[in-house]
Amino acid sequence: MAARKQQIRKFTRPQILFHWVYASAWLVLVLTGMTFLWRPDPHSPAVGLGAFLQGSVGQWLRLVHRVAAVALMAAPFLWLALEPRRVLAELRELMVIRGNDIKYLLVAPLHYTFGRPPLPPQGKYNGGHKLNFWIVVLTFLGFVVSGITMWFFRGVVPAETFRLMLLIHNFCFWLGLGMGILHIYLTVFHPFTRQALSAMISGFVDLKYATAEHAEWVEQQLRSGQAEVREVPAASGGSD
Amino acid sequence: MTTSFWDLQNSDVIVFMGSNAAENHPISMKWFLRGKEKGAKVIVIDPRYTRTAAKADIWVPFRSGTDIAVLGGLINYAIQNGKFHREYVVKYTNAPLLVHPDFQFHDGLFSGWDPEKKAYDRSTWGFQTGPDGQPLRDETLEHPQTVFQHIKRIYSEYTPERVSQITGIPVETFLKLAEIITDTGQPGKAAAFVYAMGWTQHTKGVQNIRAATILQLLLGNIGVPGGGIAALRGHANVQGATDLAVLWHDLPGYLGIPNESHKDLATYLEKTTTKDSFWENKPKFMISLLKAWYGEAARPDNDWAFHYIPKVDSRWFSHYDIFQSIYEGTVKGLFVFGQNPAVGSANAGKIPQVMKNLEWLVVVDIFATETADFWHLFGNDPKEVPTEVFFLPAAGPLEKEGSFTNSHRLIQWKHKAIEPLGESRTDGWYAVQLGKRLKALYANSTAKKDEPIRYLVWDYDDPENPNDFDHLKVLKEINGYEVATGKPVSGFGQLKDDGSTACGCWIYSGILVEENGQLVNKADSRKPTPPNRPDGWVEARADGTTDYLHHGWGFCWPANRRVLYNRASADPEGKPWGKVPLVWFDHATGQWKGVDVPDMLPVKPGEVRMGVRFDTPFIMKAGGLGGIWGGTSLVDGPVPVHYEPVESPVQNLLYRQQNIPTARTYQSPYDHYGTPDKYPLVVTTYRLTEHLTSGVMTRNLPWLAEAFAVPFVEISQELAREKGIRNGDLVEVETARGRIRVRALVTARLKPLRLGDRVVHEIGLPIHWAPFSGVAGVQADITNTLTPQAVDANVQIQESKAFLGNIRKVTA
Amino acid sequence: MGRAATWETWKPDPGNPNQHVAMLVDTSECIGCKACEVACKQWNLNEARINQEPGTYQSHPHLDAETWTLIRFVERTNDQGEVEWLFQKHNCMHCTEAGCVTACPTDALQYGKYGVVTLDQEKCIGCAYCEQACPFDAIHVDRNPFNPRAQKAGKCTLCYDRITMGMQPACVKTCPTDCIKFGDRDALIEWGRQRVEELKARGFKNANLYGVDQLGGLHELYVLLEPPEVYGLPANPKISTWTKLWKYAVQPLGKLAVGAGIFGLAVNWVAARRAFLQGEAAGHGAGDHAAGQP
Amino acid sequence: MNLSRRQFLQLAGVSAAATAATLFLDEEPALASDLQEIRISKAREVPSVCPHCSVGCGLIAYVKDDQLLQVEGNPDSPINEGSLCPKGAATFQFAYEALGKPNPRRELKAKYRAPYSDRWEEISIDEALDRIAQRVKETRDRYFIEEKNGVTVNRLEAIAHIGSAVIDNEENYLLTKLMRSLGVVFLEHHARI
Repeated sequence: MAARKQQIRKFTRPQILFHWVYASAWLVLVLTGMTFLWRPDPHSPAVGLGAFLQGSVGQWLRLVHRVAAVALMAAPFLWLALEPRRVLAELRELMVIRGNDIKYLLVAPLHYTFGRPPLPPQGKYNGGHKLNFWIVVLTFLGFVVSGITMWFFRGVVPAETFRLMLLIHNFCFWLGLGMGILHIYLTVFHPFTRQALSAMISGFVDLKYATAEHAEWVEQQLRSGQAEVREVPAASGGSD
Repeated sequence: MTTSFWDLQNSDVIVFMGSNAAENHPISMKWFLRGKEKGAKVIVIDPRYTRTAAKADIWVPFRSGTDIAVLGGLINYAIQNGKFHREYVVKYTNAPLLVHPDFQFHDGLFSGWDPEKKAYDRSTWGFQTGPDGQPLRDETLEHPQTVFQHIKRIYSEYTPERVSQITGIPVETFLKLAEIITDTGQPGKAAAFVYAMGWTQHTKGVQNIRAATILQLLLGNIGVPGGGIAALRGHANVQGATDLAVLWHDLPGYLGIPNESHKDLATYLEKTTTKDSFWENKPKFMISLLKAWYGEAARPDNDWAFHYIPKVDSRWFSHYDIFQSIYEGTVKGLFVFGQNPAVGSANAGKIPQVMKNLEWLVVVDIFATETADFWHLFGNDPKEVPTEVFFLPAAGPLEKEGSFTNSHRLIQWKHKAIEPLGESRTDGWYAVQLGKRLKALYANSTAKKDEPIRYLVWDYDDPENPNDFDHLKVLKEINGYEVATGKPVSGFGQLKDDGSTACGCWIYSGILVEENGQLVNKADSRKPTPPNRPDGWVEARADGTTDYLHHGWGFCWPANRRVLYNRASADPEGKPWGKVPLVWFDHATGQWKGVDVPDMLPVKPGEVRMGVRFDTPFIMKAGGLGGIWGGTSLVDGPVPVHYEPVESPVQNLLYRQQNIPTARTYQSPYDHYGTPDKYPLVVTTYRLTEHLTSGVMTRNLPWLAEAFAVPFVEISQELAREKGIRNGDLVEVETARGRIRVRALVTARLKPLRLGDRVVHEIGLPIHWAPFSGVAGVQADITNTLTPQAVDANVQIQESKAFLGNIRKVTA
Repeated sequence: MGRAATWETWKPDPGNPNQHVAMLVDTSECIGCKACEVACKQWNLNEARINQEPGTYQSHPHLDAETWTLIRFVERTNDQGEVEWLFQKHNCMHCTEAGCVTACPTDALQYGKYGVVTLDQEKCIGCAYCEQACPFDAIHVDRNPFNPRAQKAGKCTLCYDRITMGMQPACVKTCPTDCIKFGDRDALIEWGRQRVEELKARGFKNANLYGVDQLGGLHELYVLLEPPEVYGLPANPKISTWTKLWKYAVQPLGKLAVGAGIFGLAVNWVAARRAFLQGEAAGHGAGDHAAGQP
Repeated sequence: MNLSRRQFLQLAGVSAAATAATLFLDEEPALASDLQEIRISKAREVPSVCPHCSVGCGLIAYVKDDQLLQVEGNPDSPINEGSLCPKGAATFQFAYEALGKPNPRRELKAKYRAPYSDRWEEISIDEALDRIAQRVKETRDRYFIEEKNGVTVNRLEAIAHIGSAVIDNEENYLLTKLMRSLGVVFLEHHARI
């Protein structure tokens, strides 16, 4: 009979839904926000992507940016509405910064390049996850405050305030973009952590990987009986 | 204008009264400011602090309609303090002449007033003449019947205190003003008065200008560099249209329309020629005109076709009489070329109502106008309007060639830049086509009354372009030509009274001449004098060598002379008075020379030729003398005296006679005149930089509609407080004739006027807006619905500068 | 009082790299006629924007994307109780240190030749950051999405095209009283200083020359009759520190960091892939490459 | 492939340069206006005079193959030396609202309104002129006053002419000549208002 392997649930459906809504809104916002990169080719007439920004099309782009912004702001409340208790539990998990997390962050750059030295034991969310969480939250607040001001209170607030908001928005952009690229790289490309992607697709991750990466979490889940384990054919990439 | 813009750089004092150059003639401000930079004092006497006042040294607010009180006060100040140019006054004006013994002036009326006819018998206004027919004179100016003593007595009542009570100018301001202006009453100093509609739009408009004439003649400021009375004419070619007599009372070249008392040409010439002046040449000008108009029919045996020209009777046929006659049913058909009377006329509400009586109407214009669409506007129900209306599209300004005459008589040629848009044609083409069709319709009529049309010289087709007419051929006719050869004459000196020459307008003669076989259009000459200053313009120089009047640019009538009566810039012996010479007599060669074309004939001292003397400059006036005394030339008085406007808030403090007796008002269901109890505020109307009269030529241009889009009424802060009006509020302005709604512009540039113990408020409105014409968003009520049709007896211009109204905030 | 420095019309001189032009407005001679507003629209063929507020002679409340110069009317009573009507021709000041150039993300706004701040409308994406960064409110973007020309910033170009052909700017040529002068900046500063002394001698005690050293020196100079604030001009305008931080710190560093970051990850992928395979070769399964045991 | 430290640094340097080049280096801005020709460079300069107030400022209309490009003051005119007021500076828009876009408010065709009708109808210019001439003759023949108490007056009080101070001398001269020949005495223009 074909070889089988065990997987453990890491994320619930609402949580997955929230993640992908937020992520897609974030991506659209980044693309429509990076207008400075796609300036039209000064020599050729307005063609290509530059043309896309010319004339009234440029205004539609701005409209898309605002629609995505609303989606981004709504996503967390969507998840909160679906499973409030779970949200609070996850937040507690992510908010707590322990010694291991700091040690993890110091070791991670070398570990994820050369495989050595080993990582300290990690809970459900390792130092990297927590760092990503905090940057997402901080940039979220920065974007919302500065974005709303720039959007609705342009001429209302003093020009100096508007310019500060612009700076904040821009700073959060670079910070968020940097973190986003790292996050995407680790979950999609990096050989060590690539398998974790299934967690955000099916909600399950290979038990062997989880035990190695998040020993404390697996052990605590099994001990408390909350763990939800299933068996799948060994070949499958963990997707249902 | 008797002078030119270029000459105002030489002024010591420039007085803007009845005009607002910065807003209505902005480029002329370039020259006024150049005069100011060279040291001239600029004074603005205007009820409002205008953009001109913003550049002035002194702003003197005063009550609209009291100009003669101010000028009378200045005349009185000049005489009482001996601040007048005695030699100029004695030698160059009619001050020393003795007035008719029976002349008298009492309590506001001159001798000869006939209350029934509401007109003067002017026989007592002339001069006493001696046995040799020459007027008697007393050069000491002491004789009680001299003109000088008469005006001294009449204006003695215009004391600074009395002037202040009438006009609202504080006494010390008036004295400061008078001191500066009368200081120019000496050789070598000159003040220029600059006026426009602010003086002419009154029931005593011409007398306003006469008051300035007396003052300027006393100060010796006429004909001298930097002097003169500059009339800033309103429109691009109003001077040209006036010269070519699109006026009921005139013929081209100011010859005057004949009336029923002139049964033939000889009588007409006898009665209308000013003796002892250059006008003695009038027969040559008149016969040349008749020759130009009626060709071979103008023969001695046909009294030179003089009777072809319509004769008027004692009635007026002016602008407001047209609409009164339409109302009374006399006028059946109306032509309107390039004007919008439904917006530009006073009491504008009356116009579209009376026009319903018209059988037919022809409008020729560039844009749609309220006048052309009257039949469905202003509450008119098309189903009740019988008028047949034709609208013909006119070519725009850059779409035709031709000439304009500017404010100082300079004729400049315009070249055609682009073809007329769509099917539009030039106004002249329509005239030519209409004339051809009428000649065809009357071709085989034998009636005598149709001869003027049959014999009319009328072939102006342009061989190369059927859609235009031959502009140069018309100019040649205006210039004058020898009938036999068709060769243009070189000037009016060549015109004959034997029918051998034809000339459409003698004062323009010399504009199109033949030089070595070539026709040269002087109006098209464009050789200005190169600048002689680092900042790029031409300064008059004391050595009299610089042609700062640019004789190489365009053609100035008459004879390319730029300053009229410039002989007056030199003393009786011909030596220039001013610090800058204009004209002088070269005793060596016995010739007159000058920076400008001398306004003289080559006469030796003591010699008289064609009424022109060596030592008197005003060659178009009897005896060559300046008219301090108006004599019989005007219908409402030999001397201007103060009367209140037809609608005035106060009684006339000087005389029992409240208004000028000769003013005319009109009677119809649409004519009403207000009283101070119901309408306590003085209202004045004016123009802005950004628009022109009815606004059709500017509100249809988006860049100008944008430059000034929202009409307003200017009110003082004090009046605003009284009426609870805030800046920008919607208010209603009402007069006896109508009411309009407009936005309030509350400003410190208008001040309440203290007349003795009373306070009078003045408000002002621009006249450019209308409900139908123009770019979308720039329509509004017509200001002229407020103005009265009360007109001046000499020139029939309406009193829209000073009337009565009221204002209230719109609360509903 | 003619065109002063402009009479000997200024010519671009390729040989002289640091030529600096300027436009000087002598407000003591300005009659507020708005000829410059119309001439600017005529030369640039800008559309009319009817937008006048009631209760003023001023044609627009502020400049806009199609209105690149504007006469601002200031009505006041001075301390001697006399009425004053001041006119100020307002448009882009072509600053040496320009807020708009600092704030423009696509470098559509540049420091062009002769000190002119040039705006290349092709590169403009209509984000209007410049609008917020300009201390003189002299550059605007039209928000009307239906007008293809609208999403561009618009401001006075000092007639960059005309002056490079040796011509005068349209407003300078049309000014009826020659109070707008154009030419070499130093010559005009000198002329302006003399003019201020002249006006002071004539009784205008508050006359002053504005624009000589604001923001490193404006290329739009003004002979004013009253202190700058009376005309609504900032006495010493500054570029916002936030905008400078944005331009010279956050944007470049952000670009650098993300650029380097992406490169870093590329290198990391190569190394990690090799480490991963070795781990596998030496028994390090994907699961247990993390040497740490529970 | 053991990546030594030196190889590692080389690889890092090369990629950094490549990434930077794409992201934020810009070339020297080539502005459209550095070119050698502007809109009016090869245009025909037609001298004219401003149609608004009476100062008589000289105009230059720049035209290239019958297309109006620009209207400015005429620097040679000693009156305005190339300057124009706001009205003069807007003369371009009498014909064109924008380049090549005629002013839509210009009347380009003849119009006719029949008695009691509530709208304009199209009419050819020739037909309009024929009917106008007809109406003039009818009115003249019916109301003409040839004589009054023994004096030939040749007066027609039934037709009035309101002329314009904005049309040329030649045109005003023709209208005065024509109207006077018909006997018109109600003859006026802007000078009266």
